[in-house]
Amino acid sequence: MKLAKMMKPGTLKKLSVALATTTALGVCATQAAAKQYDGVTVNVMTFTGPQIAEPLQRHAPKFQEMTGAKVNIITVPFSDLYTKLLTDFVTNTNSVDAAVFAPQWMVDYADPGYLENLSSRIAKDSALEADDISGFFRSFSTQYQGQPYMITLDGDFHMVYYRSDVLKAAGLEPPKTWDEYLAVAKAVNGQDMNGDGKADYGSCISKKRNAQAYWSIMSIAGGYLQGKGTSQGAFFDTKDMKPLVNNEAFAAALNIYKDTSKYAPADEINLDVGDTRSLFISGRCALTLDWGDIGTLAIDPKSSKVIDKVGAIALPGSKSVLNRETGKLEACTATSCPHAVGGVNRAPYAAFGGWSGGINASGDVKVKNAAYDFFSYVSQPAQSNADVTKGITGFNPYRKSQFNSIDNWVKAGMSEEAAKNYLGAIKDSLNSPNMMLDLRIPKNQNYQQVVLDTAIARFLAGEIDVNQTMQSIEEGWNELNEDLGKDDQLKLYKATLGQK
Amino acid sequence: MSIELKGVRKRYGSVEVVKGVDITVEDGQFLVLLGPSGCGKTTLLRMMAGLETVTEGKVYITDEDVTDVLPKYRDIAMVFQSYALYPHMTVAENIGYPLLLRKTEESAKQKAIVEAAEKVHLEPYLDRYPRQLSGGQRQRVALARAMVRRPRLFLMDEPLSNLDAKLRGHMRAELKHLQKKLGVTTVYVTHDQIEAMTLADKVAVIHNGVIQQLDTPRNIYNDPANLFVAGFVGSPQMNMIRGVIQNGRFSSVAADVHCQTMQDHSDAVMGVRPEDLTIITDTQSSQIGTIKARIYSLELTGDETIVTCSIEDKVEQAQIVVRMPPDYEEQIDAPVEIAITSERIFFFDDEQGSRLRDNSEQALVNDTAMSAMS
Amino acid sequence: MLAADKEVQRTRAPKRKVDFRQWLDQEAPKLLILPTVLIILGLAIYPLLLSAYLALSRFKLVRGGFELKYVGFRNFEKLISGSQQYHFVGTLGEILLWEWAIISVVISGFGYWLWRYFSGASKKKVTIIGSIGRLITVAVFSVLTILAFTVLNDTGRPGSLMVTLFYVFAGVSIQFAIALGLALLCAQNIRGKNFFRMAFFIPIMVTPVGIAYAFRMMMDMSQGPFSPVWHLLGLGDFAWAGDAWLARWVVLIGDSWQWIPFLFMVLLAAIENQPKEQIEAAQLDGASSWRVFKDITFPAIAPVAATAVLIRLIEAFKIIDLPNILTNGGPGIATESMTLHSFIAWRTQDLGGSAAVGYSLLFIAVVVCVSFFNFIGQRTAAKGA
Amino acid sequence: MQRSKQQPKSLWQRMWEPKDVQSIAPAKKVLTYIVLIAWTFVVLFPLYWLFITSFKLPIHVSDGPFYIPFIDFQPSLHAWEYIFVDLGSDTLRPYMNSVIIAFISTALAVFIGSMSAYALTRIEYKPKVGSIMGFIAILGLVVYLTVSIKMAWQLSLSIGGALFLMFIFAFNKHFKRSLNNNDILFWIISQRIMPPVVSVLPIYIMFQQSGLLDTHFALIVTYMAVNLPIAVWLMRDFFARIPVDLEESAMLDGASRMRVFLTIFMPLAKPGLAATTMLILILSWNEYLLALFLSTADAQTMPLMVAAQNATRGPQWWYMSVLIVVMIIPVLIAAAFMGRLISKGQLGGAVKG
Repeated sequence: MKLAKMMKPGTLKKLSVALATTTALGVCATQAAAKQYDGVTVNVMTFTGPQIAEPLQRHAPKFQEMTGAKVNIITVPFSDLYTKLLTDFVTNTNSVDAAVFAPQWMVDYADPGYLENLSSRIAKDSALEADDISGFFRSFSTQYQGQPYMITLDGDFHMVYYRSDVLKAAGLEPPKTWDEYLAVAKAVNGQDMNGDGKADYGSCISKKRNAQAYWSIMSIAGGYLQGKGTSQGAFFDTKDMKPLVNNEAFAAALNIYKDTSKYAPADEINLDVGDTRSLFISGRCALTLDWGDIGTLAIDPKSSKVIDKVGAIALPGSKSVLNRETGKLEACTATSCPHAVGGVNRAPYAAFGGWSGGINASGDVKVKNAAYDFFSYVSQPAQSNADVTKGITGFNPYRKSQFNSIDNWVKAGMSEEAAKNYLGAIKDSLNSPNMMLDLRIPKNQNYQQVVLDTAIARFLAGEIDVNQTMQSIEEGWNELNEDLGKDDQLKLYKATLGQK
Repeated sequence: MSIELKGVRKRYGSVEVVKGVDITVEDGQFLVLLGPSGCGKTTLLRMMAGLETVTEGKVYITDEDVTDVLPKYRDIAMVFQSYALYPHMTVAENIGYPLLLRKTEESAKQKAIVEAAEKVHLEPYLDRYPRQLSGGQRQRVALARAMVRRPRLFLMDEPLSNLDAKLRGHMRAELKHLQKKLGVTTVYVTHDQIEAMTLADKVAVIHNGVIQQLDTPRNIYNDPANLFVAGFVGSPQMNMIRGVIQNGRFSSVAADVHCQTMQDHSDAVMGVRPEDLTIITDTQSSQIGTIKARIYSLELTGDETIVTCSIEDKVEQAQIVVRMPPDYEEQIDAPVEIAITSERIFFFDDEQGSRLRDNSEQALVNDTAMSAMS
Repeated sequence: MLAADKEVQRTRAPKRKVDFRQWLDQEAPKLLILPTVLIILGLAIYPLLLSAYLALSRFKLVRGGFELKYVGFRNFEKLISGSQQYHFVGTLGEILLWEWAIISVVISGFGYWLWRYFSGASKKKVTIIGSIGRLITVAVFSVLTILAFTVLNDTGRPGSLMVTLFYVFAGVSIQFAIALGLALLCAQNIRGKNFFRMAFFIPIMVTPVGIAYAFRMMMDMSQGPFSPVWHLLGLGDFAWAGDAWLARWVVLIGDSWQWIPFLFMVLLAAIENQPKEQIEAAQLDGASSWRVFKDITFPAIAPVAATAVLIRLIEAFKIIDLPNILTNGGPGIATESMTLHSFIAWRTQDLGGSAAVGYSLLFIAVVVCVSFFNFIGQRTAAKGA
Repeated sequence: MQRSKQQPKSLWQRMWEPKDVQSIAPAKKVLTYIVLIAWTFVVLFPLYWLFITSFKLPIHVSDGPFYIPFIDFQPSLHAWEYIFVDLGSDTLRPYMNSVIIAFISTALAVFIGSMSAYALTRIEYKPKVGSIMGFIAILGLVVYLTVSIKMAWQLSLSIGGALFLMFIFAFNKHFKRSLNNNDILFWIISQRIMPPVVSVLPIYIMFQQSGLLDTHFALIVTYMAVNLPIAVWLMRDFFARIPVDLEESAMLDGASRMRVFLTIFMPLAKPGLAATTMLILILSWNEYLLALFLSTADAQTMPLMVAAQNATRGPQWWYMSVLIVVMIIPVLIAAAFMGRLISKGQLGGAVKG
């Protein structure tokens, strides 16, 4: 039923003619291969939905109809997905033929050779319209050491969302710097924003430990740490792999991060990203820091109370930036922040990189081909352009065509203005020359999810102060560098930034 | 201290287990409640202790109405059938527990413990735990615990029933001695009529929640009030033969007995104790009456031979038991004639179980009852 | 009669020829226990040894697979004195003078206990195993005492070790106290006894993951069922999750909710099993209900209680679902138990570190449980038998 | 001895003292009921809340709290529909898995555990310290060979087995010290102390090597192993209370040990069996960590389903509640069934130290 609704011809008609023809071609191409996959079963693992798993489950029967390949979607809890996959690969169990996971993890899977290199398949696949996929996803997020190992299904970017109605009523502009963010949060905190008579909050940021909170601190720190463009990197000094976490810039970010709690729900420290999302769409927060999901969730009439009241902007920045020689924070200049706009240095954080599909290298060729064709099918504009407008899919836009076709979004329930605003924020982030890249070196989980996350959690809980926090992160990262070989890590780190 | 029950009844739902009991136990007296299991005797005792509520009637201890008084205020000591020793306490701690509760001074307590232990010969075992003691020793601990605080009243619920026969005999003597020495009013429950006979100043025979007879052991034995008492007291049991009283003779299929003073009665039961019977040879004869029987079995107990004979009764095959000298011998199934050697014959109504008496006997009974009381 | 007996013998005689059956019967002692021994060897001892190896190595992914590098006790060093010290042991604070005084009293208490044993004052036979056991017990408990004072004062912070011990000791004592209280109330002669008994047993049937989520709902100060109460008390905007001790207590409440039923059922059964006459004897002797409980009932149920507590202790050391779901171990690392610590390390492929935490937990749990079993469980059992 | 007459009781006394031994003091009775009813609330309220949450729309949760269906909020079956219609077989499969795995592993654990418990109460074992040490050393060697030298596990295992047999025959005579039944018992129960995190990876590798990962078999065997100690421990106490005469008379009648165990001990220990079964059933029914690793799709169990409802969109309280509520049902039924077998006081007897 859902499928039928999704494939409504009306949706297709709205697409550009060019798109329509390529889609048709794509379907034909896969249909031609139908006989090839009869009797093939592909086990695809992802985390328990409905997000991500829902569109996969929905597309699977249609795909089987076209190609004969049966696709089983296996779901495990999000927090266990990484280990589950790794154990499966490492022990040669190979019960998983393909998986949809965070591209950041790819490093740990691709480096030992568990993932299939997809370059030749992508090259031959015209239906995927790889060129339509935004460059960041195509040539950074899904690649490891210059080779593509994954297919993007979802675009993810950290952005700041604000309640346009609340800010307008208060006569405030969306924040451009983190100081302004605090000021806005402070100004509107305590107002009733959803008409239930209860005081609501200025800012809601997910800060729960062992969840996805560790991205937030880097989103804040980005503007302070990285001024000279994407290739400068924000995690380590590319000279000597010195962690950039024990300096005035990081201290400033930590303080901002902690200060946002003043205008937040008291139990913010125990809110994970799901909690802050439901708070925001039930109209209880004026500002939040999140991925693209809020844009589509906010237009879901079943749960949202803030339809058409949400605005999005690329991450705020800072007017001063770190001098890596001295460790001091210095006001932006043309040399230190060449990309600053209006004196504000922004470093939009490509956190997470969007859910993408990767294929187990040790599988049967037929299975691998089928898995590839399935991911390609889901990612093709015909499918994905509709999926990204629905909150339940968890898919956020990642194709150029998706950013350009406002119609599609209006159809899904966004006002034209809101759609422009939302897509604009994503585009701004994507197109920023000072975009901040995610950490993509081996064991990045340990750097971020263990060392960084634990230290930040302890900092927020008041267990340790700013200096202790920075020291603890620096020590932890240095220890990991030593363990894994500092030079190797540096080489890989520079490679991910495009430095030689 | 005396204890008195007035019209006491106990009902559990619709079942009445004690049906209006009046008992008075005088100061220093040893009363035994005797009856088969389930007759209500334990319930009666527990009502005295306050461990059961009284449905109807009153309980007095030295003229004080204690019907609604909690057990802990009654100042009563009780010895349970299972002894109810505290397994985690040593013998000394067990004995001393009632004193501990009374916050007796430590030295006085120790003295009292030793004294109580001496009385029951337990001094060497004071540091042991109950599980390290034999049955008799445990029983004595329970006794010592009851005695140690000098209660107004001792209640004992079949305290000897878990002991072997030899020990039971020994403890019986000890108990009687102690009770007399301490002079504490005692109520004792048992189903063993030998215990009742040997220990009691007075015995209350209870059946179906009703006192059948309350009297001295001697009177209970020699002058049972009804068929139940007659049958329950005495070992071996009293022999019962069903028959008819007519014209001063009691006759049955096998028996023929003189009873001049008795009035005619068509459904009578004659009771005669085994010691009042003897097996006679053809040449002997009885003044009172004879019974024809066959030998069923012979049991030599040492000082006598218990002879069980089968007889034809009015209704069915019955057995009667005769006590004979130890040298008596006879073949099984041999026909014999049994003579009644004593005037101590009792007649009961077969249906009601009530005693059939003639007028003169009635007067005699009253006389002896009076003399026993005084 | 005798003839018939012979018949039976004769019919049985041919049975002896079935050798297999006879062999089976002869070997029954071994065969009866063999499955258990094999299963435990295969699924407990073998994994344990393999994990021991893991605890002493570093797991690393390499091209084409993984590599285990032997690193000696580095994983343990890291936990006890290295970069994970704050996480496992805790942040060490300064011990004040009066705290030293308490510590020395406690430790001299342990010393006295040892002295009594070795000097023969406790009337126990001195054996090698007994001595070693007691020395280990005293050493572990002394270290834990000092540690408790070090990390639980204002300047220090407990790590997963002390948090686990808090869950175990505070949790088990609270659960025992409540369960005992409820069991005593339920053992009374009251109406509706069976209803209460059934209702009180239900929580143990709920899956721990579910309990954790249910308590997240319960403890939601703004949308939870009790939010009007919190608002009324002026606590509407208050967050337990932000306060380390409150968060720990919330975890403890959830754990207690689940496990009180187990202790309740066991204790209730024990109380009802107790001979009534002992209580009546004490009542006649004039004991108040408190005295009856203290002197008679409690000693009588002590052996059962000790075993139930031991089972509970064993399970309590493994607490993971509640802190994991309620707080993810937060705020900071405040609610992280050792099992969760191990699990989190495991999740990020720090297999060596994870195994090291697991082994430390195993060691402490064994010392605590064995000490409890030998020095408390045995004593109550001996007295109560 | 002089004793005062009974004093008239004050109101305070009358409140705190029972009228007679069969009743409870009025004040105490009131307090008892207050406490019991309060605790009933503590116990049942979270369950009630789960139950009504399963009928709530997301909006009812985020706008909450709402307490009473139809009055506070209009209940909706959307969550039940999602779980049972939309997910359909995806719910049913883990549900059936849970039922199969929990019940079979419980039955096996109780049976095998009872067997050993019977043996430990009635037969005296004297394992030699030497052979145990030898065995552990050889097991260690096997682990070393497999992990460090990367020898095939089959090969290293057979080397170990051969060495052990040689050892047993050659050296066993020289070791005098032996252990007793209590040592064995404590060894068995100590296996329960081990946190599952420590052993899950080796177990995973074991099943992976044998190709049994993500099968019912793997989970059944593992649950059986972790619960076996409890079964042995509890059942031993039940058996210890069965008089020895019973089996001796049966053995004189010519019954084999196994027969005695099956026809005399098991039926006599029915209440104990029921109590033990109940406890183990609850433990395996609710197990999460081991299931997480040993199952992928085919053998996934319900606790995983519940945990999985915490998605990136926030915990899906309504779905979760449905799952938790339906998860209690089989255990409740089992409890009601077992409850009839567990006569008063048996569970208490079960754990007598």
